[in-house]
Amino acid sequence: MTWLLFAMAILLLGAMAVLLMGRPDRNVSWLGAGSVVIASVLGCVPVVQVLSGGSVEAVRVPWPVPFGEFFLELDPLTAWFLFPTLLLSALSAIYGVGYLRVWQGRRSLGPVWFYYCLLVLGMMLVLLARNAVLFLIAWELMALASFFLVTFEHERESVREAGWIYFVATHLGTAFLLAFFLLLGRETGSMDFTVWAEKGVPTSGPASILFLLAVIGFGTKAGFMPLHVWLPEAHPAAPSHVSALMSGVMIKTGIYGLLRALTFLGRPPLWWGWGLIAIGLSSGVLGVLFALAQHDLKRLLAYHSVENIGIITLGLGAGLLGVSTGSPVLIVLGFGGGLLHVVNHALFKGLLFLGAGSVLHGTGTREIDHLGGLLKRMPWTAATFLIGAVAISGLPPLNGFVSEFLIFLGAFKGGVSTGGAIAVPLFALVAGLALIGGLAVACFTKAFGIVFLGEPRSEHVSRAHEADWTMRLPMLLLAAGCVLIGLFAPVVVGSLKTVLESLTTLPPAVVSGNLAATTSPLSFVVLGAVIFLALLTVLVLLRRNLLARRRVEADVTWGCGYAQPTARMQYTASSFAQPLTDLFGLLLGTKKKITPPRGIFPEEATLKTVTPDISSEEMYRPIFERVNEWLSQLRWVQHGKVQLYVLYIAVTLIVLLIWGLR
Amino acid sequence: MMTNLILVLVVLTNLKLLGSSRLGASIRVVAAQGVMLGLLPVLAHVHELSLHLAALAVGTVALKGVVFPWLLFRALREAEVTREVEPYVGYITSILVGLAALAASFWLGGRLPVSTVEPSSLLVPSALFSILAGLFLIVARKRAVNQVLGFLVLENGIYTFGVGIVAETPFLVELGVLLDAFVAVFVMGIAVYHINREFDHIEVDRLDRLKG
Amino acid sequence: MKHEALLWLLILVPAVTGALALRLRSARTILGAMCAGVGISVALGWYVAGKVLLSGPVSAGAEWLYLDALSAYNLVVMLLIYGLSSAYALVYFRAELREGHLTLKQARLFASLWCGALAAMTLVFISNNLGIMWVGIEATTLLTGFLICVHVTGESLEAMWKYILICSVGVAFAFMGTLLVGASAHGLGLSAPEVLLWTRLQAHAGSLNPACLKAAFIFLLVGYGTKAGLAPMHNWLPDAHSQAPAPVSAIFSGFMLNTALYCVMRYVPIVEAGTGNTGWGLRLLTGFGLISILVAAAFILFQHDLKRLLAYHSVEHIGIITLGVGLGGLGTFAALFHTLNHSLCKTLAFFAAGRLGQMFGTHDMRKLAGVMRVAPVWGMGLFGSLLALIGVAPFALFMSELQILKAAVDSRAILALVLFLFGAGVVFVGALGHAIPLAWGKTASTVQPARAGTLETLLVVVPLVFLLVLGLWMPGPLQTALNAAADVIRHVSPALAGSPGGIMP
Amino acid sequence: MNTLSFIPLLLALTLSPLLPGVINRTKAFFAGRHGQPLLQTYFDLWKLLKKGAVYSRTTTWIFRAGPIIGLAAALTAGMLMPLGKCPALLAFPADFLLFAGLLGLVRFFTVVAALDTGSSFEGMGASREVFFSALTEPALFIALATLARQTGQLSLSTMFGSVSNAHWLHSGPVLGLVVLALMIVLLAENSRIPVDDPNTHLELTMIHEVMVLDHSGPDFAFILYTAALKLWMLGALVLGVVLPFSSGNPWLDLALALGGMFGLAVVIGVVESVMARLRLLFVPQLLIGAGAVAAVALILTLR
Repeated sequence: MTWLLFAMAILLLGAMAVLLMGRPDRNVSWLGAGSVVIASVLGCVPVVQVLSGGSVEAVRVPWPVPFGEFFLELDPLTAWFLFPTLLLSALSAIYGVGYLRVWQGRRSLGPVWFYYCLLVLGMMLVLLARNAVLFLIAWELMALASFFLVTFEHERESVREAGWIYFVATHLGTAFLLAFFLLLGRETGSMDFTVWAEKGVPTSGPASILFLLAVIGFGTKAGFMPLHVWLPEAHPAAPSHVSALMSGVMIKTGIYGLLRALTFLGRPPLWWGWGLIAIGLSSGVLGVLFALAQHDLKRLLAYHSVENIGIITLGLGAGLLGVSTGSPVLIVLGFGGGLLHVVNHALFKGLLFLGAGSVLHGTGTREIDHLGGLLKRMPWTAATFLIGAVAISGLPPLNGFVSEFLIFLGAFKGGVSTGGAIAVPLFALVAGLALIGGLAVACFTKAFGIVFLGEPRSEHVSRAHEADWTMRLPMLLLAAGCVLIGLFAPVVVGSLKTVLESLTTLPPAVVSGNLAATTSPLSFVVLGAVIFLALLTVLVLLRRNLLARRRVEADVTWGCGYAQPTARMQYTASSFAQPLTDLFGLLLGTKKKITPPRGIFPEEATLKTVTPDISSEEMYRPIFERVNEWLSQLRWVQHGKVQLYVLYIAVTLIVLLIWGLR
Repeated sequence: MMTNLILVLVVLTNLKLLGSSRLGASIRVVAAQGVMLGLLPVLAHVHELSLHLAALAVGTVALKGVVFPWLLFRALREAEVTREVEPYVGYITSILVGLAALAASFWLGGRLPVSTVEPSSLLVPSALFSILAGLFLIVARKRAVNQVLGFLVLENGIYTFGVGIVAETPFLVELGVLLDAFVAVFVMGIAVYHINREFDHIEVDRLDRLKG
Repeated sequence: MKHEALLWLLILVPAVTGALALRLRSARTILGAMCAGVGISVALGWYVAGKVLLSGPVSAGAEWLYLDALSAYNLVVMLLIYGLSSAYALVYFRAELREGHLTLKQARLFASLWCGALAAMTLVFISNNLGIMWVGIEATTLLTGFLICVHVTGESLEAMWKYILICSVGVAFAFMGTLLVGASAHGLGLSAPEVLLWTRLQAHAGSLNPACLKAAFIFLLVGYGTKAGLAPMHNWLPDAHSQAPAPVSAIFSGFMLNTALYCVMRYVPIVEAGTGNTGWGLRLLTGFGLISILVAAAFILFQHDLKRLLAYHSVEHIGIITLGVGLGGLGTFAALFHTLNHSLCKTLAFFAAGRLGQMFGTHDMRKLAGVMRVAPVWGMGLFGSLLALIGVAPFALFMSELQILKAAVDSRAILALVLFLFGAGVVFVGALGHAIPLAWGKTASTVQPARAGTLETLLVVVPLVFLLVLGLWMPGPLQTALNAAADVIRHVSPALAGSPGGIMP
Repeated sequence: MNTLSFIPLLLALTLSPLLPGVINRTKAFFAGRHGQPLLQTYFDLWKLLKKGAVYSRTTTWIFRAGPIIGLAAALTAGMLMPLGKCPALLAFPADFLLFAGLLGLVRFFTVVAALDTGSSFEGMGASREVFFSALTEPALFIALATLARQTGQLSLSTMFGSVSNAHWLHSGPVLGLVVLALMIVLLAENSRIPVDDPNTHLELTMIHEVMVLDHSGPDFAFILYTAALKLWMLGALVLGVVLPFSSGNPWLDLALALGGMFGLAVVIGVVESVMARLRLLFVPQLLIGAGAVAAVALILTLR
């Protein structure tokens, strides 16, 4: 734990230092990034220690704040979430050095790095805190820091708007958490997580209310479907390395919180599992559908975060069903799959956001339909982005496939043997996950294909240049991570053992038994992957030999006889996704603005599509408007006539007198 | 005996105020009311008449009977107004409301178990009635002067209550109260004067620029 | 004996300074003298209050003057605010002198009234006699009345008129209540000088006449509540706050409201004991608190004038404090803590609003935008204080509100919890919507950036740091002080004494 | 794994190009033509492997990688697919997940390779490909789920191994529905009529064919072979459900399975001869229908 305390101290010092240092920005960046990297390295030591079965003593320091205690503990669950957090924080920090260079001189970079360090610190504290007050403070610190990071480019109206939405969403979420923690505190007479975990809530107690509060509160941060509105706003607005951090790990603190909360709430009734699966399905399917309809690259990725949170939630839901029916298979595979996907998503979503960042950095636009042919100009970014895309589509041999494999396997194993009440949701999960997979492939073939392949669609591309090494290195490492987890799946899954033991109350033997039942097929999967790669090399060589002695020419793309194909003729992101968006048009409510070609020699024809977020349009806007109207009724109270003001006082007095003396 | 007589008179003066539109008349009525109330403590404790009671009576009469009217008349002269412009509530209605308020104050007075020094069933109700009447004046009239008057009536009501019930109210407190009342009216007078000079009218309902 | 002298001095020093101010010849010297006088009384007051908080109540003048933990705590906060505001007044009026907006006459008026108000408020805190306490409040009202229109304009006059009229009426009710309290003590054989002494009444609280006491409390709550700005008696407040010069607004919402609320708190234990500890009075307080929060929320949502926005924030926070007291137990503790936090935060906000208003020449938030660029220091002050006001951690206000919420949950007042969270949520949505453009919006080209001097920077940084520190760390002394003060309100009745509000066991 | 389990792979590798031939001959027979030789696909492959290649200047390494990755994935998938009662080379719980994943990989790279050319036609084909496959995926999984539920097995080999007459007798309709769903999946995945018409040459209507317009030489050979393998494997998938009975002798079973496979090819041929290609608008309905059919089957098993 001393390591972690050191890490946090370094973060704090780094934050202060960058704030005080001011110019020159170059050194500021290095100072900020450096402190984050060092902190992460230090932090990883105990994390690895715990994940490999060791244990780290907790820190309990009295903290003179009512009901507060500076109580940090590193149990396997925390460690599991802390690892990707530290990793991605460090990599994004390195990336940030290069990414922020554009602003040097135009803007003091001190604050950015200050808030970046605070954000990392906040996330660490959230994961480590074992006292409700400390947790809440850390939670709010995290929100505040990320708010200031999101509003980095606050000259832009849209960014300010996004900042507002983000902060409002996260704060309203916190309101539910306040209720959650305080109610728990009342039920148990303590604000101490360990006490809560031991005592739990008597089933007579308001367990279900607490569950709902936790789902709403933490779900807002995680981005469950109806509560996700802030993601597609905040992620595009934030600087890309921050988007990577937020989408990669910050939203996972919501998942962490939900898991933590579940450990307090005792044996769950069946409907909790159903609820989580329902949430997972809606988030997953709708998330990927909305992503499909976007043509802003970062917005698209943001919606994919919603989708992946959905997948994780599906895992948790399956696990929860397992808990309430006492089926270890479901528990291990469900929670295991969910947890593994947390890490995987951190890797490939981080990677993809960094890639999107380099594209933005190089071309100055996030509009997919203005890009194209970038692969030639930014080969590294393209290659890594491709790996990320394959991984997030859940295709072998990369890591995305592994976690989804676990969840699928769990669902199948559970569904084959159990009764309808369990089997139905599980098979719904299977179908949904399959659909999600198919749509994800559609979405990322689009994203990668339109952005990096084909011919440039606008002059933005001509300016494009490959990112410098500070930006390439993190992407390469993350891509490597995706491949490695794919190839060493059994090992990684094995390392879930300690986590699952601490999370669930299952005896170690059961956990390891069920994990073994998973790792054996996984080893086959890996075998398959190896064979695949072997065949790949063989075929490459074969092709080389075949073509070696023959004529290989280059020409224009075959336009089916059309002599002058132009870049404008290419398929765009919108047209690529059009069949699917039309099919699901009812859900998406895509708005089209068309000027169709007219006459024999049409001058111009345009198509403009916007897909506003359904829940913010259909749900929040109406609610806010209703509340507005309702409250604005009160405004006549303050009409400026002093006589009536006095009248209020008189009436209040008389009414109270009559009430009091009746 | 005398007490009751005075109290009845107070009630009647209140009703008169509710009914009258001429500001000058209202000021005189309030002055009269002030004088009567000034005498009230003396009459209430004829037997143990003490120095501080006497002093208090003198002070009260001087203030409520002389100084306040003078201040208000000055304000009137500044503003060159003599009558209330059409009020929110007409005079007949006002009197009816007044009677209702009287009933209400009797009810409340009944519920309020205070043992008066000089037992009089009228004391508490009439005090409450003055308070309500004062409030009503403030709410229902438009001229600033009328609001000052309303405030004075309200003060009178509380004063009635004070002298009638807590005979032992420390002298210092009484003094402070009187002083405050004086300053209040003084301040209001100045305010009226300023308002008149700034807007050349003293109709409060037209002071509604600040809202929302 | 020594304390007696000090207590008297507490009132005399500002009074004398005020009188002196009327004699001086130049505006600068006047302001200087004013600050000196305030400084002295701050020193005195803190010394005495410290003594009290460490070693029990002191009384003087045949018990007419009395200082216990509750009043001492309030006195400390009040003097802190007054000190800051006086320093700020220098900054603020120096700017006005430069533009020649401030005549000698106005300066004299301001200084004397400023000191007079200080004397009056001090009187409120140190008087044991409820009548004198009332006199103090009334005096405050009348003295501050003129402060609103140091610059005589149509609006300021209108605001002053409303303020004077409404508050006089309200305070008159408060006096009625005071009398009724006295009446309820009838037949306890208390002699004339004793009958309105808080200590005496509190000693006999159990045997007071309940019906009388209830009526009394209603009158007091409505009366002092008017002065404290509880809805629906708050209507004077936005006008007065928006029209008064910034230092005055700071004092108004920084501590004058709390002074009135303090008077109500004084009566809470008596009433509770008198009505048999049924929580009758507390329910009233809770109700007023919640109504104030909701009403304020509605108006914050649609506000365009910065100072009015802040005024409505005051209504909200006074409501929160009242709610806390109404919840009792931990709530009382938290409410007192919140008093300090809110006062600090709100004064800072008004400081910033005032200076920025001078720079932009308006308080209309549709024109007043992008302050972070124009004036980084004051901009930070405004944005920071606004964030703190809407309950963003790790500022201290988050902490106190958290404890009040806890009090609500622990006493199973779920409705209060829900309404509070709803109100706070609306406030957050609305106020943040104002704050972001304020901080970063598009600035009109006419405004030229202004550098902030050391004093100004200090005036911004000190409160902010203070709030941050208090949010993350509550010093032991403060905690004991708060507990002592809270116990004054709640110790009488076991029904009130909830969890100690100390560190968790 | 015994030597026997290599057989399905070997058969797939060697005989899969025969299937298109069989289909074409059937169609030719219906059309009353003589038709192309049975081994046409082999000839094509041979010819293409000997040719050089023409690449568009637009294209990048992705375009060249597409066919290779596709073939590699298809070959790997071949190891997972049993033939009738004869287990696959690699059989493990939920191996069908890997199988589906690999097919997905094939699709992914076919599509990006198509987009690499920047041709609007290929873009269109790619768009339709992902569109339809996104819809077939759930159908496939629900069908497999039903099978798993029916047989209580989680590996393709064991599933097919344990499908018996008893199953057909006991819950024939369920299996029938599953077969139907899988059949539609097969037709869609291999872009046959009624979803797509492999031998039309009107680009606007094509899906798979149009995606590979620019490929030539060995690359195209790889693609053809991949397609043939895909057809074979999905055929085997259907076959596994259809063939319930196992004589004790594995070789006999294999022969039977082979017969079945070519029978299936004939059936496909018949379907292609008697049906017209659906309008693109109706394809989604067909595929969702397949999903619905599978779902019905699942519900029937669950009740």
